[in-house]
Amino acid sequence: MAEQTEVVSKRPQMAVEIAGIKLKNPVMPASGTFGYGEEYAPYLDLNQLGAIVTKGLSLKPKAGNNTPRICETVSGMLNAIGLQNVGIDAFIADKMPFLQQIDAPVIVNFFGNTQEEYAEVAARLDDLPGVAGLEMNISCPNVKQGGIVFGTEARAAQDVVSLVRKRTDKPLIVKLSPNVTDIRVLARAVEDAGADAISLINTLTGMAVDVKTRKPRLANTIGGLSGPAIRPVAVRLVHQVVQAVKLPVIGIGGIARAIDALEFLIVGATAVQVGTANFVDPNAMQTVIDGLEEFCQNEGIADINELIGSLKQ
Amino acid sequence: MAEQTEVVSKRPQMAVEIAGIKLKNPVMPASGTFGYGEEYAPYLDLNQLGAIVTKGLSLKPKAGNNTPRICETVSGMLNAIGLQNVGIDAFIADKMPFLQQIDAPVIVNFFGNTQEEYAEVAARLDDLPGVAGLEMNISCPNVKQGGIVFGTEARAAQDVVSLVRKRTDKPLIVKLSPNVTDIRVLARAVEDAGADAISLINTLTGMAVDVKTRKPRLANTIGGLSGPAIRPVAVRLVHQVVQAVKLPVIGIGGIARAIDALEFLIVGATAVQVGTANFVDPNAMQTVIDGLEEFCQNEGIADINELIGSLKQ
Amino acid sequence: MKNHKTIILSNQEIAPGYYRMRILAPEYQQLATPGQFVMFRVQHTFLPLLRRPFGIFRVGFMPADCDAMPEKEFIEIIYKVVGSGTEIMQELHQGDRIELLGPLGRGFETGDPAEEKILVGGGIGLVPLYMLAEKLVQTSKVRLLMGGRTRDDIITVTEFERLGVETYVSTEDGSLGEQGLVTSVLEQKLAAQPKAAVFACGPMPMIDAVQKICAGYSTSLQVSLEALMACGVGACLGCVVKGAGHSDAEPRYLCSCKQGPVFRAEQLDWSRLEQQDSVCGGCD
Amino acid sequence: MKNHKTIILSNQEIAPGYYRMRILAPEYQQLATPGQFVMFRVQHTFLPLLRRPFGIFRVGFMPADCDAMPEKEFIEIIYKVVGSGTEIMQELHQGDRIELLGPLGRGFETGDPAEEKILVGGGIGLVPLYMLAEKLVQTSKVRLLMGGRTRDDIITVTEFERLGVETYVSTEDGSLGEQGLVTSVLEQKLAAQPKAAVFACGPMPMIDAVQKICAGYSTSLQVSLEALMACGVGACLGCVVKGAGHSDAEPRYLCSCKQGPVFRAEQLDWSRLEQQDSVCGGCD
Ligand SMILES: Cc1cc2nc3c(=O)[nH]c(=O)nc-3n(C[C@H](O)[C@H](O)[C@H](O)COP(=O)(O)OP(=O)(O)OC[C@H]3O[C@@H](n4cnc5c(N)ncnc54)[C@H](O)[C@@H]3O)c2cc1C
Ligand SMILES: Cc1cc2nc3c(=O)[nH]c(=O)nc-3n(C[C@H](O)[C@H](O)[C@H](O)COP(=O)(O)OP(=O)(O)OC[C@H]3O[C@@H](n4cnc5c(N)ncnc54)[C@H](O)[C@@H]3O)c2cc1C
Ligand SMILES: Cc1cc2nc3c(=O)[nH]c(=O)nc-3n(C[C@H](O)[C@H](O)[C@H](O)COP(=O)(O)O)c2cc1C
Ligand SMILES: Cc1cc2nc3c(=O)[nH]c(=O)nc-3n(C[C@H](O)[C@H](O)[C@H](O)COP(=O)(O)O)c2cc1C
Ligand code: FES
Ligand code: FES
Repeated sequence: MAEQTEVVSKRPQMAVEIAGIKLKNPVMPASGTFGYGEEYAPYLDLNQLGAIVTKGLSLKPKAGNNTPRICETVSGMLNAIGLQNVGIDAFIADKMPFLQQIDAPVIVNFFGNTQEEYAEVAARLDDLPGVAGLEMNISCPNVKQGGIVFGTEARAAQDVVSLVRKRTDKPLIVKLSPNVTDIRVLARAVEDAGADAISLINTLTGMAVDVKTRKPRLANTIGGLSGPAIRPVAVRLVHQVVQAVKLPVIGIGGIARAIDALEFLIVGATAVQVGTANFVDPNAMQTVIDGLEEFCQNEGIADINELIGSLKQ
Repeated sequence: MAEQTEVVSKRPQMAVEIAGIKLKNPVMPASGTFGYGEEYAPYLDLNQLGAIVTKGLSLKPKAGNNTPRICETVSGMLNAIGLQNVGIDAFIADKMPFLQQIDAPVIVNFFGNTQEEYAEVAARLDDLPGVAGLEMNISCPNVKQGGIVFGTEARAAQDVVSLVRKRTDKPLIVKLSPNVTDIRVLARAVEDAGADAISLINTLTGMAVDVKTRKPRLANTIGGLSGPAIRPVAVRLVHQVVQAVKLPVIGIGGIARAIDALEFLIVGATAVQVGTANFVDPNAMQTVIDGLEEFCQNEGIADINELIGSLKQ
Repeated sequence: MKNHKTIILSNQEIAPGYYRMRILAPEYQQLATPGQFVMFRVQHTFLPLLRRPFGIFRVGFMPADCDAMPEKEFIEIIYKVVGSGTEIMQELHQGDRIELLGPLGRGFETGDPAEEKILVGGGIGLVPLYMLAEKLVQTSKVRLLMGGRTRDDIITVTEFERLGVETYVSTEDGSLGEQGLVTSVLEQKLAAQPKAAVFACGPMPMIDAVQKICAGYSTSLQVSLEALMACGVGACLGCVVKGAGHSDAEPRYLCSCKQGPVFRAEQLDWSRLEQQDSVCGGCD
Repeated sequence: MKNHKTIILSNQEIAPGYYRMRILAPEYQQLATPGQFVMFRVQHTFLPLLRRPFGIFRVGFMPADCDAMPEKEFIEIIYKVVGSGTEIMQELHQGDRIELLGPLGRGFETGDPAEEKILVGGGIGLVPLYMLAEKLVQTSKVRLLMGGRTRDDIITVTEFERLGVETYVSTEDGSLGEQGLVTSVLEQKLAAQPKAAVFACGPMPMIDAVQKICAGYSTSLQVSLEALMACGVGACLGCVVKGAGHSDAEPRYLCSCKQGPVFRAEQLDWSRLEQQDSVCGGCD
């Protein structure tokens, strides 16, 4: 009994490390669902998060798509925001000062429409103080190669990641698209190109129709599906990538509760991102963090790292 | 007023035709969710259906996977039944006599582990009376080619469909897997190989973990995600295929209500299949059929074919 | 076998975490046999998506009352709150509309009236045994061996007693009846009277132990199994269990929903049944 | 700006399809300003997934009562049942636990007290105008022009009257007040008194017509817009509207949830705002 009491009362070690970035716990927001952090500051203690991940950033400000841009689906949502963002100059001037005050590593998500744009943003971020790491979103159409998406073609993915790798010494996380036949091929390509970690999944491509007007519900016709509905697909892809590469993996997709995050950790993700759930509950990440700690305590797990990759067959 | 009353009281024309098969209405079950029809006979008048689609059939009886084989997810379910079926001999002896009495076309879904097996089943079904058409499930691993899935590689898909085409004169519907980078490439490959129609989507590959036992929830680890959760992905893929090929398309994925079916018809599907929803409500297909008729009536649509492909941009 | 769109007549907590729900169910008096089950649709939305299977505890009717309400046929189910579906069920009220598919599956065979009948229930596994007891007491001596973790898991035993069933209660923590497992009670009874017929329902480890004991005395045994179910009607093949003589080369799967949930012990492959323990708690 | 886990105090149908819900809401009396809104979480599950935005109709408090219950600060919302979320909301009861994010957004600017104030409400668009009226009547003459399709869409007008607001009702079918559109009433009033300040909330075609009329008389106008929202706090960028001077080359998007929902007419690009009419009804 004495022993059990001890196990229960001792707080588990929750810190993890990914690509050299030290996180208090494995929970961070997914890019584009948490703005630049400050939007959620009234609801959540940002210092408690494993990290902060910012909205996708490009070299120039980006307008984004026409409205409607979002649409609810069964236990999920479609979005076609179109990567609207303030551009790197305004980011540095207006957003970084707030982020630099937060006691959590800041990971900047970025993208480009050409290889050069990707490389350029990475270079600009490379010597920016307060940036702990970069997350490179390769789910963007390559305007030079006729619109094929960087992240769906191994060769294109490898090339663009290699180029970025040359321009930054910051930890480089590459974020994969799930809309591919074999995710392992993509994962290996970005590993070979010098990525330090992989995050997945970005949204599943989807569409919805307003049957009264017979128009697509999104102005852009097609959008990205996110939320609890997609979680089983995300868990499967993370499972496959963990087995295919040596890099650490960040699991994303439909996480809203601690048991959701645990699925990803158990299949081998070192950390997780919470996306759409932030909209449903601005306190979702704190709930996930608390739940993970409680789970470890109840199961007698002293260090959350013991859980990572602990899947039994 | 007189005119409006007339429009409202006249019953819309609900029949559609797909690959030469005449359907009373565009609604049929999805393979594997309706057994061999007789399981649902106590709950539903089978004669009211557009068609009946049977559980995937192989040359020899197939054992299927270990249990657990199913698992509920958020607004969806995973299954790894493993294509358990009675095999073609027992199908002909035990299942066809019942099906032959039904006043609705019978479409037999089938598969093989090798090209030859596919061709063999097709040939056996070719001269079976009471079979209106064949639906060929190409989401199976090709045992000869090291397990790559026929339906994820255009070359393999084209080869196996070509071979089957030579062995049957029955209308041949090829059912596509959604787990590919570009569905249009696959759709064109099976069109070139001589398919008469395309149906999609089969299930999305997914996985779930029991965080207490740390085991996958399915004995097979990985399974197929179906149900309302996946509908936006299915609508998007059907939309893309309709634009890529000239063949008629059958839309499948998360359909439970008339408004769900309408999304698929509006993007261009000629007919739809209802899968997981049959488990939720054994009367789901009747509800969809009635709802489609009511919709046409309310919107003043005299013939449901007017709806097909009527998407506005 | 119908899908009734019907209403809840009452829904009450009868022990901590155990609820008894009465549902308007026309035709069940005529159709339902002991050991059958229903598929209960919890909500009209898609969360939870699948119906939940529950054994039929009892079929009955309320006589026409002074409010000039007509006679009402009903069934009762008893459920334990374990997950997302039953959590919602406990909040349902009289008058709430629900859907009920049933009665489904194959129930118990009553067998030779001369034989003594021993019912073995573990926790919520007691449920399908009540209707069976109602039938068996008409012709045979019936004993109920009821086990649970604590006294909170011992439900409706007095109702069995009212039928004239001799009941034996055991709990793992000794908080009610004898301390220990229900299987030790069975062992004693069979040592005295091996010519009984045993009917068991409960958690898989209990069922497994019961089978070993009955096999030792060559006592006839029927068990009611819980398998994960999507359709309940034999269409999805999600609920299969391995039948006697099953091998990977020559698989013999039995459908729990249609060929079961009650099986004669001889029908099953007991060497592999332990795996059934992996009845998964669902993802959400 | 807080996320309150709170309870419903009452929820009543006030006209066919219109409900008034009172929610325990500490701190709102101090924080909320006219024109702000809340994001209401309908269920604890993921169906519906997103929160629903509703204007704050009124902030108040119930005095401590004889049961020794403490003083309760509350807000009231008024909602029309239109889809999956509001269908569930109409079934909620006193005591049900819900979550409330708010108060959110930028509300109305009250402007010069000397000016006459004209509030234009279309159907449920009336809601955010009540708190505004409460404030404006303290210093200015206030008129309410209220329009709806039928008399069922004319709600809470007497409550405005009780504040001392002069009200004019028009319905499209003439079932209450004048027959016609609320905008023709506005036209008359402005012809007589163009120096008023107009505040409008309602369906997009109404807002659009109001803008044209006000522009004609150079009358100052503030409008409250409805946009699809996921987060309500400026993070998702789902709710944007096109600002004045917007072009594809130089886009000027404004966030409805943070920079709105109330905008001064000059802030917006009216040539493109018609598109906002495509507020999508959601997929389920
Ligand atoms: C034939 C049969 C009769 C049953 N009779 C009763 C009864 O009389 N009283 C009672 O309390 N329970 C009974 N059960 C078990 C009951 O079905 C589950 O407890 C219930 O489905 C749990 O639902 P949940 O949503 O609360 O749990 P969750 O864990 O959220 O359920 C998730 C999924 O797993 C399934 N599931 C979870 N536990 C079980 C289980 N033990 N057996 C089968 N499926 C499960 C659910 O149906 C659902 O599909 C019976 C099961 C079967 C197969
Ligand atoms: C700032 C603001 C204030 C509002 N105030 C009120 C109010 O006081 N009273 C009231 O009845 N309604 C108000 N609305 C509209 C209200 O939000 C919708 O009627 C409601 O969300 C519909 O939800 P549903 O689930 O019933 O409909 P569904 O059609 O099922 O909703 C599906 C999705 O579309 C969104 N949606 C549907 N209609 C609208 C709409 N008109 N505006 C914005 N989003 C919509 C929903 O939020 C949800 O995300 C307001 C909207 C906004 C943006
Ligand atoms: C509104 C919205 C905006 C998003 N913007 C971005 C983005 O800018 N960059 C990016 O890499 N991913 C973006 N995503 C994808 C998310 O980061 C995440 O990968 C995805 O939503 C799946 O996680 P979830 O199911 O938890 O939401 C966005 C998602 C949503 C819903
Ligand atoms: C339990 C189950 C068994 C299935 N078996 C088959 C099968 O044998 N052959 C096949 O082509 N598809 C099979 N499917 C896939 C369905 O036919 C359908 O494509 C998929 O479930 C998506 O539709 P839904 O969301 O309406 O269920 C099966 C699906 C389920 C859920
Ligand atoms: S539950 Fe579907 S076959 Fe038994
Ligand atoms: S609703 Fe998310 S930014 Fe406005």
